[in-house]
Amino acid sequence: MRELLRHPPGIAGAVLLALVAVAVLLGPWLAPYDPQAFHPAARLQGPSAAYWLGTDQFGRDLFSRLMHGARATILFGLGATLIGVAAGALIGVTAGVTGGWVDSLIMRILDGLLAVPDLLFALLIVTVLGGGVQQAMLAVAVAFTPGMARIARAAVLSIRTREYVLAAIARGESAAWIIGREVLPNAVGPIIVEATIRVAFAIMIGATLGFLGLGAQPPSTEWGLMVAEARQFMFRNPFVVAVPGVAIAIAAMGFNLFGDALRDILDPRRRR
Amino acid sequence: MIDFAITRRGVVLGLAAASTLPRVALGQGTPRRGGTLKISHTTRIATLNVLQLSGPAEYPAVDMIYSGLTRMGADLRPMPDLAESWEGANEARSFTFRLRPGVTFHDGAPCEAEDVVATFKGILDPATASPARSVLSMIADVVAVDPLTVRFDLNISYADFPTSVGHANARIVPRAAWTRPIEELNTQPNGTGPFRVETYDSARLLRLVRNENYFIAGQPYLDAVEMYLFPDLAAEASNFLSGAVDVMLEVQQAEFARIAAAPGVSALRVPSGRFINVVMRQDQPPFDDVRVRKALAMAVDRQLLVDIVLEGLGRPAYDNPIAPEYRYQIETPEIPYDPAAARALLSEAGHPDGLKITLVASNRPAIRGQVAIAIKEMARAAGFEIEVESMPHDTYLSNVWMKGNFYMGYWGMQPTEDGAFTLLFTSDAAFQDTEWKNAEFDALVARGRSTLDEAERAQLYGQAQELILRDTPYLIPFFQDVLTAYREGVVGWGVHPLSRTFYVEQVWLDRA
Amino acid sequence: MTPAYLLRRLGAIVVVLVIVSLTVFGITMVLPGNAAVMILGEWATPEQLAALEERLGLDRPVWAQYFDWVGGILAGDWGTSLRLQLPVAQVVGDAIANSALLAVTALVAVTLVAIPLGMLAAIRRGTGADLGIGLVAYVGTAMPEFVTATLLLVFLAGPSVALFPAGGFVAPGESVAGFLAHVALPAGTLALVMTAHIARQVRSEMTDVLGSDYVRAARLKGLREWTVIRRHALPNSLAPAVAVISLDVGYLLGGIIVVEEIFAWPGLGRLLIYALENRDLPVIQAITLVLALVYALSNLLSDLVIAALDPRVRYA
Amino acid sequence: MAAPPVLEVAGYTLDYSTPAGPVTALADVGLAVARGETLGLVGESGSGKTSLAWAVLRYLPANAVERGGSIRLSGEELRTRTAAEILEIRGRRIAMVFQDPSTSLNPTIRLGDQLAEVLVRHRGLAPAEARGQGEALLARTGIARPAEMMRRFPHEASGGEKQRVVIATAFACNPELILFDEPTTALDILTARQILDLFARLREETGVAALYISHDLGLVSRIADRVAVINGGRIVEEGPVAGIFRAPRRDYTRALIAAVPRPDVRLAAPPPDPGAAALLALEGVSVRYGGAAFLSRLFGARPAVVQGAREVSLQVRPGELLGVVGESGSGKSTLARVVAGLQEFEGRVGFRDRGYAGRRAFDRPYRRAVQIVFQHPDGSLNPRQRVRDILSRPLKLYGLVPRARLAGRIAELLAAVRLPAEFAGRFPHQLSGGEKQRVAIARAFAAEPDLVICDEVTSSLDVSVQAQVARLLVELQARTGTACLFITHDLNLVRQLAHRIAVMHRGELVDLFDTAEAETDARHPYTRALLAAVPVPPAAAADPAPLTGEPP
Repeated sequence: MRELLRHPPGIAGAVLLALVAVAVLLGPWLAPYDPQAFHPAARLQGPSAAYWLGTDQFGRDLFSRLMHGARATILFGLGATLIGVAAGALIGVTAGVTGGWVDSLIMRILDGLLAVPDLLFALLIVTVLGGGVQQAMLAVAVAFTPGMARIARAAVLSIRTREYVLAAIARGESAAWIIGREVLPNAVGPIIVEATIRVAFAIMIGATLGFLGLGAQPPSTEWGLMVAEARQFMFRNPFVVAVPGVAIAIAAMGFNLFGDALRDILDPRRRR
Repeated sequence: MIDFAITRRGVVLGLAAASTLPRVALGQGTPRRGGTLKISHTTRIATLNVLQLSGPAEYPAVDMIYSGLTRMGADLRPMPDLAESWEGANEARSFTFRLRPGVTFHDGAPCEAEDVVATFKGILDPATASPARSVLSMIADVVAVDPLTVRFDLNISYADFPTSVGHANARIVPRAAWTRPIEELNTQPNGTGPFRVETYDSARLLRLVRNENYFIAGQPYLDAVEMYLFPDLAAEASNFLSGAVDVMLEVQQAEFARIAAAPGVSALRVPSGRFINVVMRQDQPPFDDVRVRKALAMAVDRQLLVDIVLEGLGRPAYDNPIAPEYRYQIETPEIPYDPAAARALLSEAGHPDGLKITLVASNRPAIRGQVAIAIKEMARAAGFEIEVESMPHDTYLSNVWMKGNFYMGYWGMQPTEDGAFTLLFTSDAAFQDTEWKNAEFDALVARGRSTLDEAERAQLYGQAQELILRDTPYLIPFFQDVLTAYREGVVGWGVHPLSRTFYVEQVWLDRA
Repeated sequence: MTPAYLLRRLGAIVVVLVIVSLTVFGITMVLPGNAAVMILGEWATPEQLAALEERLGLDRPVWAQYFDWVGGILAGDWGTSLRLQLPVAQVVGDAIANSALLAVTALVAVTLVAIPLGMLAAIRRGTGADLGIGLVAYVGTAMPEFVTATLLLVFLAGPSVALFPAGGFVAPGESVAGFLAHVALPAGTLALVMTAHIARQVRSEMTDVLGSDYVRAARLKGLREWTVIRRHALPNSLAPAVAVISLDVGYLLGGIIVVEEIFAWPGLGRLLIYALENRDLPVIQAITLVLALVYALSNLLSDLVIAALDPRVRYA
Repeated sequence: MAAPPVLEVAGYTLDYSTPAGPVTALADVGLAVARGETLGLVGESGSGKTSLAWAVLRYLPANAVERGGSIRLSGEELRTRTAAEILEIRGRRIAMVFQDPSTSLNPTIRLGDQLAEVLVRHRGLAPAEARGQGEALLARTGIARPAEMMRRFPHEASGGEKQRVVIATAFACNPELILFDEPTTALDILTARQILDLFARLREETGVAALYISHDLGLVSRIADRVAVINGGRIVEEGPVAGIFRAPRRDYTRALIAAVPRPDVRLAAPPPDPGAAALLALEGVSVRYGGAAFLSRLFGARPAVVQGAREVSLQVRPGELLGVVGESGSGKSTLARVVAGLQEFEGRVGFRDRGYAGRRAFDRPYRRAVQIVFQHPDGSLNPRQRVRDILSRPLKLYGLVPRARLAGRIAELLAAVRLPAEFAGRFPHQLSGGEKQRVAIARAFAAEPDLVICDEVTSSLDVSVQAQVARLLVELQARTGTACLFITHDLNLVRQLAHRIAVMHRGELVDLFDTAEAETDARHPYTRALLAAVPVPPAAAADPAPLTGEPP
């Protein structure tokens, strides 16, 4: 953590994430208005003292909507990634540890699934599940699973040949102990790095699904949906698109920068 | 003046003067020949099979390619098309249509009574899956009296039959089409309309060129019409404003003011009976109690809805499906926004602490969700705690539509009162989704459709509307205008409240 | 590179496609609603639905539909689009060609822009140029395509500017200038995100290469910096760049979905959305298979290119 | 007036600025190399020896701060030269030979082009001409078919061939000064020896001045005229080779000399009872690597089988230290993996009175009795476990110590490897390389084994640490009576420690002998070649005859 603060992109990432975290944790209390309340007299206004970031087509306060939407947006990304990582790690570690034909079979299937682009995969699944936030989250998680499984497997394989693991094998340790105590604690590094960066992707895919009408649904304040709903009005008040658009970019950038910094710090080869 | 003066003779007659066809917005000056009209639209022209299609952009396409026996005019009266004239007999149980002589299909084959008979028989075959079938189900038989005369025998008296045969899906296809797989019509339409297909790429472009043999001499004026698909609304508007196309088939409310204000552009607003309806299922609580429905009706600020959802481009409606554009609309009392009274009524109906309920909306078109959200906000003051659940259209269609107890419907305008009533309100309505079934209402509608006397009809349909207003089967907050836009130099472009007929053959380009 | 190796790789691609076909078919089989409902929309009656379902073959058992489908594909018959009532091969074929034009343009643009930018950033490491490129790269990767596309639409195709058409498609055969004007914004949107990503990767690879022993050795031979970069650093960072680009093809194939929708580009992505909305299963299946095949082939191609660039890599 | 020295460094001080403040890399360094002379610069890692090379080449990182002093090339001050002038000097007047030819050559450029480009750059030759010259230069370095070598890529040449190309490149422009940065450490024993001979010959022929940087005092003593010992950025001692060895003036130098393994200084534990039954007996042990995955086979890939070990038979007696030597790829580590139960094998491993026919046959008692210590101190300890956890694991696993005595036993183990007891609470990254290796050794001995396998345990360590670890090992062995399979490439070290030595070559056991009989005629020719190739410090053994050609 201390190293992170000596890493300029890491600091930038941490600052952006801190902003996002404040919105997620305190958003509803920071919002001056009910995010759904109409103000018919103040439609599509620019920023003002009353409406800090302006208002949308119904005169809803953009800042309040942004604050309330942070949870839906960020938790979507975190949730989807978490599920995807958990499932992927389980599959990947199983493949990496088991080896042999199980590994071959799992890897072939993963190769197949990886050949389908993430967004397309998520689209297919979300259409099966029916649109909606939970469905979209699950879809993104499923779409992430093969990639995460591969990374988890690679991490396990690289650790499996480390000498301390060999020492444990030579010592006659049980498989469970070797996996649980020697391999996994050291494999989490790359998995966490990848997961952090994937949160950014998840947020963006979630926003895209919202844009396509398959993710969050009105009147949700999810940021991607805010952009999608507001696109018609962007010529009348650019803030309706810019505010949630920038918010998405900030969140995604925060996770990207933070993840890259984590990678640099965890990877001794990239250290100075 | 809208009247059918001919009822005195007990028959309904059409007029045969093509040159006197009323225009939605007739241009000035002498029509000039030539030029290509470019139209942009947002929904795909997935098929050109006139018997089956139902897409908003498909209607103008087939209106240019095909002709029907009659064609809807701006005043909701059937206009002669392939039929020069018609007359009803036997208390409107039999109609005889006289065809124009010498009309040919685009492939050169003559268009005669046999083609008409084959077309209508095909539509009545369930295998064809034509949306026109339910509208024409009163047909008992159709016979070719001679090559230019067709007679329809009906099961019931049906005064509006000349309107019914003008249904957008009931255009005449050649009899030869039925001897081949009917799918050929999807991509190779063969009609008698003013334009014929030159290029058809459903992903991008439909290009139509002038039918030199069109039965109205001198028309169409345009050499060609091109319809461009722009799935993204924002891109479509930008494209139109940049001058790349001449006509934007449909303009979104959100864009209307901006487009209207743009230089060199005219935006057109046509009042229509198109409406959003809140479906309240009445065979189960809470909407089995009319007071709950009335309370909700009072809890909606209709003018505000028109202002913020329609951007003012519509008119408040007060739960009467019959818009002023129909012939027999009765005086409909305004329902003022009165949350206090609504709350009281709700309380009286057994919900003193308010009512918590989920309102479902599909995301296509977006206006469904917008109205739902607005209603939620407005009705809160009246004690309605509404949760809005929006969902993708397909999910809505398979899970909610015709099944749910509280959801957003969206309907286009119908050509006749009978069409509107039998669509949603009669006990055997095609989309009876409220379980509001009223024998008295059914009887009134049945009598109305067989009644030729104008005043008597007006009275019957008036009573039917009174029943609707009494029971509020649906909450109908507003009528939505039909919006379109065209560039300077396009003369004669207009849209119809039903958005089914477009009269593009009369459009011409006034530019150097 | 031996023929046996190529054969093996192609064999692996077949395995991948079988897995994809099973997955996609499984997914499409459990899609809610069906094409008949979507085609007839809200104006359908139950008997119309039943008639249409029968006509579309949707009432047959799942396994029969799968084997019909696979058998058909092997025989060159991809089935008929439920919604468009056209042969899938024709519908998808047209779309593939259009998407390929868009994707290739975007890829070429990315290659021409991202690689030099990444290298510049690596060479001028720590300078303003590096920081600027890095910042743009981070912002670029943090914007969903629909936001980028919207911004481009507003700023470059809005009525006041109208530098480019706001969407649409002109085949290069009709007019090269028209094609370029229409492809600029969609390809630019795709390229922006990819450029950001690839420039970052190239910078990182190039930085590694510039810090390598052999580059140091080259410098200590007294070679001029430009020679060092051109002869020693550049070729070695190209191979990883190619690998990154090929991975990004996967992204690109996803990106076209949104971009084509926004810019009215008649390609696979828009067809896919249309097919998904309308439950047009044969089209969904075909598009997914095609995209998977393209992705797999692009990986193979990139391996071949890398082998050509790097003498160490020899596949047997 | 005498010509100035080719290289003269005087009062040179260099700092690196770091976030934690400046760190001094070189302090008041002064040295000189005359024409035709070789100066050996000896120091351990971090001593500043490489920084000096970069300073001479004017190739300093951005955070380097020169605090003063001068660096002169044939009397010209280099520090004041512009970047453009330095470019003209590098490669032409000062050349460098790097440690590892496999990384210092560009993998994507043909060897000939990499050699020729320096001629094109500095001698202004046309490329074709330069290639012709390059061939001649390669021929001079003893490459048999230079024209063919010119066309090869680095990965198509052996390590020795690549280093010859690097050397030919360095000599290409007849420089005044060549810097050698450990040019043989990455090479095998025999190859290294040939490269050293080549260096000696070329120096004779060209009269170039050379600064030879190495951590290996023994090696430097053989090739340098004078030696400078650097420690902590300072030259602690400088003088002629013989003088430094005979009469080192500084403690540091003395320690360094003492740490150089010398076969005549025996460190071995008491010899085992020659009549005792074998503790470990390998009988016809073979290992094959490779084999294609199922799917690859399906699509026609032929399994590429590599022989890791072929029919190896040998025995280790209780308390014995058996050295196993060989070059990389000889199969010595494969052997270690077999005995440690990490590698599937064919044949039979006998241990005490039991026989094991495969990896999976090894049981818990065997695994306890046979422990392994690995080469890399960084890799052999789990970075997420404290020393306490690492050491307690074997104790718990084999139930050697009651739970209540765990802490005490860990302290004992730490004491046995001369580490303070408080190290128990540390994580591996808080330890130095030598300390980590001690922990690894302690972990092995914690199991109270009968046999410890040491796989190159000293080769990643600095010289002085190497010696300490080796001594510690022998001491523990003597104390516990544990046998040891000691795998190394360092012949001098193994001759100090081992009772018997096994020599492996290309997967086969070619020789096995008592250490005392190392230099008798009964040795296998390969053994003799290896022994001949190893510099034995200092001039204790007669300078062996140079070898020519590639190893057999």
